[in-house]
Amino acid sequence: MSKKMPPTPMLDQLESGPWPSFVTGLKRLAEDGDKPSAKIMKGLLGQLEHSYQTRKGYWKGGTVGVFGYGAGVIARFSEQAAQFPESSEFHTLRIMPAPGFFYDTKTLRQMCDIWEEHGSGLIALHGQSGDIMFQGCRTEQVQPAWDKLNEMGFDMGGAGAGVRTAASCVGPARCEQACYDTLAAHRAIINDFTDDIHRPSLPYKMKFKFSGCANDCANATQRADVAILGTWKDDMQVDQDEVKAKVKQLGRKEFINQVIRMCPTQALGLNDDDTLDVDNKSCVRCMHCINVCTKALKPGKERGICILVGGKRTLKIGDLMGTVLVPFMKLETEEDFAGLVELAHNMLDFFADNALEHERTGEMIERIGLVNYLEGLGLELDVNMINQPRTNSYIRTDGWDEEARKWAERKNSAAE
Amino acid sequence: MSKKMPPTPMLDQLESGPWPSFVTGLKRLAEDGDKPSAKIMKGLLGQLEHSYQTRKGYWKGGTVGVFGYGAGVIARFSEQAAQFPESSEFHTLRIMPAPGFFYDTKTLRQMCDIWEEHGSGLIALHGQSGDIMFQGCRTEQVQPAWDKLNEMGFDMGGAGAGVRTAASCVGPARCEQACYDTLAAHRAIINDFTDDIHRPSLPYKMKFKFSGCANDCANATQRADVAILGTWKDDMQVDQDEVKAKVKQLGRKEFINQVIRMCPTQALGLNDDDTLDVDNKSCVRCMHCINVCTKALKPGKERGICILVGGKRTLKIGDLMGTVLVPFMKLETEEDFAGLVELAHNMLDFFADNALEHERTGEMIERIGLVNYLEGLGLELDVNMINQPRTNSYIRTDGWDEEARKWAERKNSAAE
Amino acid sequence: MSELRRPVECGVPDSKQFMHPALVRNYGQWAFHDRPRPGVLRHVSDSGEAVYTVKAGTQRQMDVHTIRALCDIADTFCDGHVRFTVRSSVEFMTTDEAKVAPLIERLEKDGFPVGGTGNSVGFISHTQGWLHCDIPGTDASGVVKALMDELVDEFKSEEMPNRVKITTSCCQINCGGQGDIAINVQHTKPPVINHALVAGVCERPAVIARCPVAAIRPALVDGKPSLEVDEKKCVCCGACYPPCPPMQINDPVHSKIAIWVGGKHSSTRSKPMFHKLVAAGLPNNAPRWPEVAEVVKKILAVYKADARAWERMGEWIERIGWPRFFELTELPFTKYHVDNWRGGRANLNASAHLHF
Amino acid sequence: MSELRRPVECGVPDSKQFMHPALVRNYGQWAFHDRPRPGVLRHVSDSGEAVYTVKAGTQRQMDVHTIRALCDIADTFCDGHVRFTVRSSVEFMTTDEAKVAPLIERLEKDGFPVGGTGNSVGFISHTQGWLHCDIPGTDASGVVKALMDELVDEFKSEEMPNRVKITTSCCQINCGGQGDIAINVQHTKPPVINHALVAGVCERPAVIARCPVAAIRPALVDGKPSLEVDEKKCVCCGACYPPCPPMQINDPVHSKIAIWVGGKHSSTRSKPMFHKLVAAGLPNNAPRWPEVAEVVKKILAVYKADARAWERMGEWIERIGWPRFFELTELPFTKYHVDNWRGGRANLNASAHLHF
Repeated sequence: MSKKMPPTPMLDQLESGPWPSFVTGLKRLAEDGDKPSAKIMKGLLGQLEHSYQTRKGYWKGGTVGVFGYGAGVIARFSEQAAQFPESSEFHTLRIMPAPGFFYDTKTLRQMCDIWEEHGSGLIALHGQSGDIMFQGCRTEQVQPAWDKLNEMGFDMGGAGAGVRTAASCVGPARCEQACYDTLAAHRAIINDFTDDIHRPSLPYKMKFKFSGCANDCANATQRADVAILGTWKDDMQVDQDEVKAKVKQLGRKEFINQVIRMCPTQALGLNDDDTLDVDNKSCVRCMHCINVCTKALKPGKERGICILVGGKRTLKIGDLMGTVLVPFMKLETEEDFAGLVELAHNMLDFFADNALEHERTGEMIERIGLVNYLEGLGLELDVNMINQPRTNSYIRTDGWDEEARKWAERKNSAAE
Repeated sequence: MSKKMPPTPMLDQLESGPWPSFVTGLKRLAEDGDKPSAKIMKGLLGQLEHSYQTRKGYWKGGTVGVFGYGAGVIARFSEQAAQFPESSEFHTLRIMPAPGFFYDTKTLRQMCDIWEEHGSGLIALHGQSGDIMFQGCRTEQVQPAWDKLNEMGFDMGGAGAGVRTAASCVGPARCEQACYDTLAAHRAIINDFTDDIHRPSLPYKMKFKFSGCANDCANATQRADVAILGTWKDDMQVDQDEVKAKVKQLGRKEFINQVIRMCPTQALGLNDDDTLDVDNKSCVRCMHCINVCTKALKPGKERGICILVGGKRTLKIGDLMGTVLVPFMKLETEEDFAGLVELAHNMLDFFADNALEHERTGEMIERIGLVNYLEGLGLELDVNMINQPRTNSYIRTDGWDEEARKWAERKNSAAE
Repeated sequence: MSELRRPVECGVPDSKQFMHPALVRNYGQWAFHDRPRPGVLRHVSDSGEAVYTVKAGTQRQMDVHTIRALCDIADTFCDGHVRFTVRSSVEFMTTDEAKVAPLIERLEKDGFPVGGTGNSVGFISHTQGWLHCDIPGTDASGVVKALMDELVDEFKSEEMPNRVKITTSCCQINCGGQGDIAINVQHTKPPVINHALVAGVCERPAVIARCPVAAIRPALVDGKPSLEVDEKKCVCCGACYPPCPPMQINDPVHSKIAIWVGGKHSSTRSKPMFHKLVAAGLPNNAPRWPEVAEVVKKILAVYKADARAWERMGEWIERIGWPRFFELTELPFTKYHVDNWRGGRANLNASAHLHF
Repeated sequence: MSELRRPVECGVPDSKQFMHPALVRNYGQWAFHDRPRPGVLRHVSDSGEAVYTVKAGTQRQMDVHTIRALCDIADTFCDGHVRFTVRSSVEFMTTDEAKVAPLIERLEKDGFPVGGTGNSVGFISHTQGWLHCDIPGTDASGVVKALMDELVDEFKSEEMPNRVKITTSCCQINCGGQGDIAINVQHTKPPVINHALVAGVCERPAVIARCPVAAIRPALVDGKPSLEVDEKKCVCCGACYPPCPPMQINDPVHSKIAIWVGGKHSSTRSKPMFHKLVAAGLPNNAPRWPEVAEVVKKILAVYKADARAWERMGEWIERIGWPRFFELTELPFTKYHVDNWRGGRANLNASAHLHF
């Protein structure tokens, strides 16, 4: 062994307890014979222990990349390089997994081998961004590691002011509630944006996330500029015999409490014969009753997506949730998918042309107003975009008749 | 008759139909022999018809008052005086009615006689402000009319940048739901503010309104700077036999729909024996179930008031609803009433000292923040003041420990 | 001239001196109430005594003859006592159940519709309008008379899902307050300025300060100090007009009527709600405003048919969703409905809650 | 040096090549699911075939040995297929019910707690912290390990009212997103500026533009161009630090931990909710953050005891009211909880809805 293990009295306290310990993993790597990863990890453990002692971080960014791409490697140089020279460079490669985070073991083992050879042996599955995070790589190893991962059929994820790696729920692969093919949509969009992922030139980042229903298991609503959620347009499917069985199982009072009373729009009633009275016109497709009664209730059959736009985290104007941009759109045929990809490109182009530096889509819409954004995209106004109409009269309405005429025309042409 | 009736073809169209017609009333006055009111009304009808023809108003304000007071007369001078000289001056006297708008006929008849002698004979019962509006008085008649009304025991209402006339619901005079004596509170406050009503010197107006429960029949929440609403602190009163009778009357499904399902905080459950399961800790005293089941349910016995502050109409930052300033306060003893009056004076003084010109209390709080307002009044923070705690992290919390200590002290001293 | 009389600063009188004796007797001792029929309330006290209240509509702006007619009725049936409601209805109280039917008959005969109780359409609260206001865009009294003629059956019955409070306001200041339906003036063109008068009549800095969108600036016009309006910024709210009458905002053609729905002051069930814009651009069509009446009646008809028991207008719409509201009322939905100020994001739909 | 290899810009691979064959067979054909026991899901397809999923926790930041151990298990029980969830749990799927029990036994034996399904406390999503981030105020991995040690029983059972999603973020940017409970750094002192470095490292106009309260202005310090902070305006958010590392915001003592509750991304029942501040000023007490753990455990215990079936944290609090939340958790309520920016009025209680 070329170097001694650094003392880590504080980190060692994170080795006890029932939950798997990342510290134990780091130490396992550091103690793994003469492998290059062992050397890096000794330095890393030393610096991390130092951080725990001083309660400060010591990484600085920088510019490290691979040939042909302008993003995807997160450079980390240590401010404590003198003290911990082995981990003075500790870059991360962001690699995009298959949608839904599916793996076979052959692939995973191959990734492990590559990372043991070229990196620290530490892999996060997955980063908050949805990437496989190959963490801890010296600058000269970045290109060879990347070459091997790319040859396996994987591509680099996004970073900086470009399109970012996406995430999606398990979707139709293993969920009866998925209202569209989240995995296919994810792949269709991301693989059409590889240029904007690898060569970022936007005002700021742009994220897509995909969830199959309103349960939003991919956390798209607040964590993506463009959240694509499954929904349906017709009546939900009810198996009244299974409803009766559920009423029997929970008891009448509890069924009222857990199902009837919790419907956010009072769309449910309990008939005296223990069947369900559904007012589909009041239903907002929130999934609650379907979640509680998985056998009895299901989304309707006319399924598709709704698109929310503008979700983001705190900087610069505070957290924003996405808001409805497209209330419903079928996503079944190749044309449907092409339409979605085209819309995504329009959104990206408008963002590129109109956002200020370091401004997210949600902030841009907040600044210019939803109506201008819609006009820019050539999308039509829909009542589902609002919680409620305006409550203040500070608006100039001298184009009212013209706008009313447009609405009537749309309604008539839709009726035809 | 000294002058002919003006032709009023447009106004005449408002004489038909089943609803009582103000036009018929105006014409009745105008045609009433040689009374001074008849003359004024002929002019008024002419000008009003002109307004209907041209779709424009023709009144200008000005300064007209009574000896000793700085407000209470709304001056109106006609821009069409040349055409309609009889009604060239058409001032209004605002007179405050008894709280709850109670009258005996002797009083009303006396008012009619006075107004027939000194004014136009037109009286609005009541203005949006809560005043009796004696409309249509020539300048020289204002003082004699006022002298007589004042001698009857009535006082002038507010106008301009002062305390305004108040309004209250029927209260304990005829409502089992009134949680405090709205009429007594109204009188206690208003009669302590007569100076600020009659000699306005505030940044802008200040209104008090009084409703006995959350139904807010006096429309206080948005229409008063200070809304005083009845509420209760203990459990609501339930007569389970009357509940059963109501379940029987409505049917079980409808009872669930109309009562259980409509509770805004799901505080109600229906037991299998048709009695009501009330979770008083979740109840927000909204009155819905009590309104539906007037015999079965009643407010609790530990009654008092909550105070909302800051309601106002559109100018200058848009409509505002009042927000909670005092979640609960008893209002039974003389000391309780004195405490309320003192608080009202503190609110007025803070407003007088801190509001900008033409700024209402709600706008001032919006500008300085609720916490500063509380500190200015020496009121303590309460969780019922908020819908929810802050959702953004843009706050400097370096006094946290000190504030936490204060809270703990208050809790401990409350527990003692 | 004799010396002027000094006022007695007496404040408001004690209500009990005017109150029906049965109310004084049972003050604060009420047990429950019910409604035997539309227009009639029965309050029962802990002592068992019952008081019947008969409620009727008035024109609010009353000539003395109308008031005396009401007094005659009160003297005949109610021992000379009478009360008005916040919405200008009149209430007659008696302990004698036998008097209720004749009292109703007399009121109806004398032209006062009996109703306004329970889940009815109440009398429309309204502002002064051309009759007395110095800044009115329309005549609220006229609009209200025209509408109540059409809605009187809903005043006299209790067939609405919940009570309906309608308000009118003659300008955008919204003196009428929040309503299930609010009928307000909405200006659509910037003020027309009489520059010759501005300097003499208006305190210019105060006028500039009133503008909610900072569209007014000082200007020299024909050598005189005046004000000018940035017409691109101006939202035509009319806030500058009261402090500066030479900035004429009212216009026979361009001052329109807008309809707002779903406001309420009460905290019953849902928290208080602001009313929301649903229709604008309606002509200020005196003397009977038929276009306004048509929209109001349509909204009421749909509400009556579709809402559930106890849902106020705004609550009903929240349940069925705004898409369905516009579908059922056949009103156009336009960009003007979308709140476009920075804080207006709160009115956007930040969820997958959708209505189809 | 040989020529550099040009990348194959392949995007994301097709998931189906990695998926368990039973999932491929029944893709989009699922009929329903249930949960036979905590940690196990059963999905039944229209064809009647059932797939069992066993879910286990990991440390997310995994050494290759851990990943290989998971692969060994997948090879033994699941034909070499495995899946990760958004929250870094690992899922093993099989059609053979008989394999479920031995699979669970093996996972537990190898140190991977089985759970995270249904109404449990899921694994805590977290950010990079001192291990890899360039702006961290704390070490999320450590906080999460310390907390999961304490919460593992709630991960392994389904005894919560609804699922609990906890997030951590190492700075105020809130990379962890909205959570039922969010554990985030909250700075309490303005940045300490190394004026000697600013000109060389920072693009000053960009830094000034990042400040949400306009508290940063250009300055000359010791003759060098630098930046200064108006400490009265500064909200200590740290937004200036990423674009300008010489504006050091992290501080061993004054960078505190705050706890937020009631956030959710889903539109299930209620619309998506932001999390709300409930506690701050907690020390950044590595390596096990006991003060943070104490508050989180207290909140969870109260939620578990008091909330009703299916109420998410934020929904429960909305029902019982914030007064009761602070009462039950015994957390102090301070002026810092009150939103004090101009639009913050939306967070005030504009109603007579009160909780006692």
